[in-house]
Amino acid sequence: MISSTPIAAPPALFSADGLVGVIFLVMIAVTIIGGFIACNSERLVRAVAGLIVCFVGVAGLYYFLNSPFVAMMQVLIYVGAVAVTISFAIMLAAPEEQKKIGVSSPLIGPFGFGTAALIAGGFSVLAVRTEWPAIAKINDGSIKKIGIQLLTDYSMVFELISIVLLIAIIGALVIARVERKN
Amino acid sequence: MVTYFKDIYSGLVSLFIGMEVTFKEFFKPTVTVQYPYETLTMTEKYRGHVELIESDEGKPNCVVCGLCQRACPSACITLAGVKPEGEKKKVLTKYILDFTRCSLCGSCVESCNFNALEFSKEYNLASTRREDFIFDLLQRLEARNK
Amino acid sequence: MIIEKTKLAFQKLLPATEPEPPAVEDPGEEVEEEKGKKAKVKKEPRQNGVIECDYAVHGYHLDAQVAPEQLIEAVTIVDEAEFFIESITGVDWIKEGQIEVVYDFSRYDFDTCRVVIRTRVNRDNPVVPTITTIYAGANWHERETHDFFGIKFDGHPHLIPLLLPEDADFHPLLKDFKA
Amino acid sequence: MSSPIQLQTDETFVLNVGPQHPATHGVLRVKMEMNGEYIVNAETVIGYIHRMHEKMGENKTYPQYLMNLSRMDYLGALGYSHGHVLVVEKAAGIEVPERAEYIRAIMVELNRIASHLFWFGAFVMDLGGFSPLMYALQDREYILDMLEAVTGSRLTYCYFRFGGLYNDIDDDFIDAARRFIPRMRKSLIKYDKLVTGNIIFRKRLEGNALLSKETCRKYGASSAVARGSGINFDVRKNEPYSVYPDFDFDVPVYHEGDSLARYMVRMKEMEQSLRIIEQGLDKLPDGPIMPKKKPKLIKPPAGDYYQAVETARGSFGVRLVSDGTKTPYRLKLRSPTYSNMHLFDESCRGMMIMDALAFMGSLDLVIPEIDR
Amino acid sequence: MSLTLLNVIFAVVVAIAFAAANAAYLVWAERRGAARIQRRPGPNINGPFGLLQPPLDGIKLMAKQLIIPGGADKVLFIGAPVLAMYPAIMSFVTIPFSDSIVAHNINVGILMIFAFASTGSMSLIFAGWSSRNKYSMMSAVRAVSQSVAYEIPMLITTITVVMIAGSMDLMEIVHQQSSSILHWNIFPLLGKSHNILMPASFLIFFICTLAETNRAPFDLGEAESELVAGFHTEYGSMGFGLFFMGEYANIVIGSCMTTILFLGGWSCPFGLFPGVWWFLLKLYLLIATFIWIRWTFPRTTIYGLLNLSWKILIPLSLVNLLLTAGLIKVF
Amino acid sequence: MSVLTLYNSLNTFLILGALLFGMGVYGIVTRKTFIGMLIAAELLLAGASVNFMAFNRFTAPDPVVGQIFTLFIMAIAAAEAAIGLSIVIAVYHHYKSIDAEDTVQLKG
Repeated sequence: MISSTPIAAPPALFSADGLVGVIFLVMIAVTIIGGFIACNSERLVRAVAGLIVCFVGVAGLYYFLNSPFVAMMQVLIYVGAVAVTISFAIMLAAPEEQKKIGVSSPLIGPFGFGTAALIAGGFSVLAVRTEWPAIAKINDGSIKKIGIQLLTDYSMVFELISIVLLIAIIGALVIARVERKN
Repeated sequence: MVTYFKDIYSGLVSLFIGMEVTFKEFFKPTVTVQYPYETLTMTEKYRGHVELIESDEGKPNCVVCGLCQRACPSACITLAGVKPEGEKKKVLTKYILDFTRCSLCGSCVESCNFNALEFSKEYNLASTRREDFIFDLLQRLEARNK
Repeated sequence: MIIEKTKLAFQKLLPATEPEPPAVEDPGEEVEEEKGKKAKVKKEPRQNGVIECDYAVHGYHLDAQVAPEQLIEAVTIVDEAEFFIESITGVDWIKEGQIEVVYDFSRYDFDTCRVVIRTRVNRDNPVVPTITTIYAGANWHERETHDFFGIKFDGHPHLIPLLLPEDADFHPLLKDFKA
Repeated sequence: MSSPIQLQTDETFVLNVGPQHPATHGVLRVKMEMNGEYIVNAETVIGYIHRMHEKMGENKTYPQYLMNLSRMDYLGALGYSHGHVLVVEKAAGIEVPERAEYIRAIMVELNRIASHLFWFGAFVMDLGGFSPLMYALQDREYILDMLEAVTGSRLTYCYFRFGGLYNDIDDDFIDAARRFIPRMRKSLIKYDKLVTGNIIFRKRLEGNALLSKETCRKYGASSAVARGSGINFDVRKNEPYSVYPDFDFDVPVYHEGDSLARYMVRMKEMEQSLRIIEQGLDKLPDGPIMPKKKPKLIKPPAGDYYQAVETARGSFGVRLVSDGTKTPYRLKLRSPTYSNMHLFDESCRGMMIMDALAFMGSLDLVIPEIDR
Repeated sequence: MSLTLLNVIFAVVVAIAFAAANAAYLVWAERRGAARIQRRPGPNINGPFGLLQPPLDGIKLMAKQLIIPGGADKVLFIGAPVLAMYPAIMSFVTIPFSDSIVAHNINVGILMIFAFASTGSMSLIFAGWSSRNKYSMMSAVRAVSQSVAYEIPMLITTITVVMIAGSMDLMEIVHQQSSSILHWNIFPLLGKSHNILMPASFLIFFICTLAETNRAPFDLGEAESELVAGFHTEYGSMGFGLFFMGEYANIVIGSCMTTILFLGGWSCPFGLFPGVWWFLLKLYLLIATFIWIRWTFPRTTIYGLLNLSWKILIPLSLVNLLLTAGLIKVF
Repeated sequence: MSVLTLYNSLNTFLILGALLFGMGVYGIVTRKTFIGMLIAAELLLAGASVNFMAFNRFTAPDPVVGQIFTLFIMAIAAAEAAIGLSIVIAVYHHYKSIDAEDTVQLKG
């Protein structure tokens, strides 16, 4: 696992630690490229592909954040379930070659970009400027601890998750149900 | 509820019975023939394309009566003969079988009253050229005699 | 017996031909008379009417010739008697300048009865009414007959070439068709 | 009644099954208008290998045309030849020796089993099981070997002649046939275990493509399609021809009308065919295989003749219109699959494509026989 | 951290090699097995017992041109076969073949395998969608509904094993079964698995594995009698080859999981010489069963398949889960 | 601080989270179809999750809470996707379009 003590000297590129750093950089690149595709590509299916790439990258980030469990859950839920659902919906609902160019205002692109840049930049500046205090850990955050906490201190969250999912399933069924003629 | 489990059970059993059958077959010897490496001999009555029958003197039995030509439904036989001076019978000079059109029905052999035609036992005829299947039966007869 | 019943129904449909001698025949004599009768038929075209034929010779029991306008009624008779459709075909009688459309019907029953309904139309303008409204299965048979003989089935829902190429405008089974 | 496929709407799309498609066993094309997996409308397009057999019949003499009939259906050729020779014999008044008739019946039944075996294999292969095809082909090869030894060819036999047969059968054949019967019975039990009892197979076919008696009648369906819908119709029983009245056999009839019923009918039919072969071998009389007096040139008297026979695929009819010359004036071939296939357009509506193709498989299609 | 990650990189390379070799030779085994069942010899010309057939096939596939149909989405069309292969390779990283042969044993190994297995269906969707072929599209829709439907009972049954073992660590699960054949999870009453329902769990898991790997009788995605070749109808050359390899690699993963979860991993049934040999033996026996099943049964229908999942497997696995939980609590 | 040790710095993750969030916002604003918006919303959520996980790793005393929150977000995202997409399909059945602008007549 990732050691929490900061490494004093920067590692050489071809040392073991250096390679770990390279892999982290790859993960960042994967995340950003994936996100870029997801919000920019014209075809929705490609956007889903971008989303998958992005989420695999995010899962990698989680792995670097000492949490393989959440990383795997990320892949399982987002790639295995959400992305599949979205692409399923695209196949069901989106007619091929559905492109209506120029319907919306031409300003929407720059405006969107401006807003996004402002928000992202603001957050980044805020993050860099703030001094985040490090507090000593009281446990190791292992999956066992997650399980115990989830069923004791955070049982409310657990219950909420189950209720939300149940409602979502039923709601989805009710909304999308189409009576088959004949 | 009972039928639900009964269905599952009987379904599973039927699957295992099927698997037993294929399992037994697995250990039985193979039945196929590895074609280019092994071949079968054709049965006696196998109807291949026709060949001329020769008489004892090595001449074809054919008397150029043309019955086979007329009997052929796809008109794939052309034959010609000459009548040499002083002979009773005609002598065959040309017997062409256009195998590209032949449907191996055997009408020619059946129509022949002079025991001049027989079926060959050749079955793996293949070529990329059409001309290869225009057989000159007289030539083939000579080739066989060599 | 279904033969009698069907025959009666046909006779009701074709009353005009009823009194004529060939309509009712003694099956026993027919075998001997076969050859002579055929020769006769050739000379003078057969009148509309129903004949009971010898099954052993011809392979069918009833032979009804109707006018094209009576066709629907005739087919309704066999439909009500629960016949199934065997086939529809044509015969080109080029010498007489006519095309005959032949409908074969039979029964699933052990009370066997094969009925042939024929109708003759002019060769120049062969039009008969469709029976697809009665027998859905006549659809392809009629399309096929249209392909081969150029007979138009009036009211057919989808009369395009079935067996011949889509753009075929020839009718190969006409006697004057030379490939 | 099939109607032309209209332009597709937003909801539906047109799927072309064939002319080259693994499910169609030949060049058959079905234009299907689909709504997702469901078929809204279907139009069968046939005729890709149409050869105009009927015109050939008008241009050739009777013996010349004889081999054409065995090329109509490459799986059950003998049945079709049988119909043709019977109608010509009937028209020309040729007597057939009894031995020839018996041999004909035996051969036709063997051919029927061969055809059904191939159908069985192909049908199960349509449903995704491949091994039964191979087992079926093994048994079929046995039959083909027997037939080849007698007729000289494996598929397009042209074995029957007007008035008799091309070859007499010998003791080898009789021995082989006698050995074949128990072997085939054992195989049928194997197929029962492997396929018929299989839960996946049954679930797929039970209730699939229900055909009513009325539909069968309106379309003129025959063979297992009709018998699977509770119609007791078999030309061998209803209009006995040849020596079939001498045999004791049953016509399997199932009343469910689904694909499983059609399947069961054919499987039981094989057993009945075995019975016929057994009896035929027992009763086989001695004697010639060709009639003593046979006209040199076959010229049936002018007239209209019809003969129906039960082939492997159903009631096959030949209508011969003779004008007294050596060639037929008109020769109509009523092919059974033509009528059986015609059902498909109407009946497959609203079905899922998997079920429709299982249904198509259960119809036992041989495309050259539809297209003629 | 650093060493394990290097280990992982090394393991990925080995996994690719292992998956490729397995895929190639499983094709051979499948063809030979099918041939034996059907009483044919199968590929037997190239090399002894036709053993050179797979590499020759590979060369043939690689030499062919990859034809991209007009109107296809090129990026996805090329990307889909790659996506088909990678979950299998990723999964190999965490599978322990024996005490020492494991690339990187993470404590949520089961989860990792399921996570990557669940991404496999994306490749089918992309392949189906990008080929611009109606058959491919229908196949993709089928494949997705199938994999979604069977993931659920599969996960639920796996949870029963996880409950008994008390761990998601694959090593740990095997260690708990290693004393003798009677301690294997499939056999009830002894060891840690008090659960008499374990054979049922095994059966459900096995059926789900069949369905998840798109194997007959659940190979609806490529139902060749109606959808021609399903999602890979338009693929030739190595695109097809990768799909093929992906399919077989998935089978290997599925069998590995079954071996680890139920059949005691690398432990010997008699307590003798535990090692990777036993693992491979069990693995290939399971794969042989896969092949055997494929050549025995016809294909199910899409609704039959979904009915089996939703009406039989999911209720049964839920009941199984509850009873197992109860049994663990009681004993 | 080398570029190779970025993974040990909280700021890296925070900036990444912000970037993902920004992409999400951009996507939601510019996308015209419901599905596109949904994809962008997933990006938003991912950005938030990355932040949670980063704080969980670097600053929080109890490293379980962040993970539980991330799991919660995942569940919400899955539910959102399910509901959102079923709405999309229902809307598509009604309007034959998944464009947001085509469905302005959608009233309460």
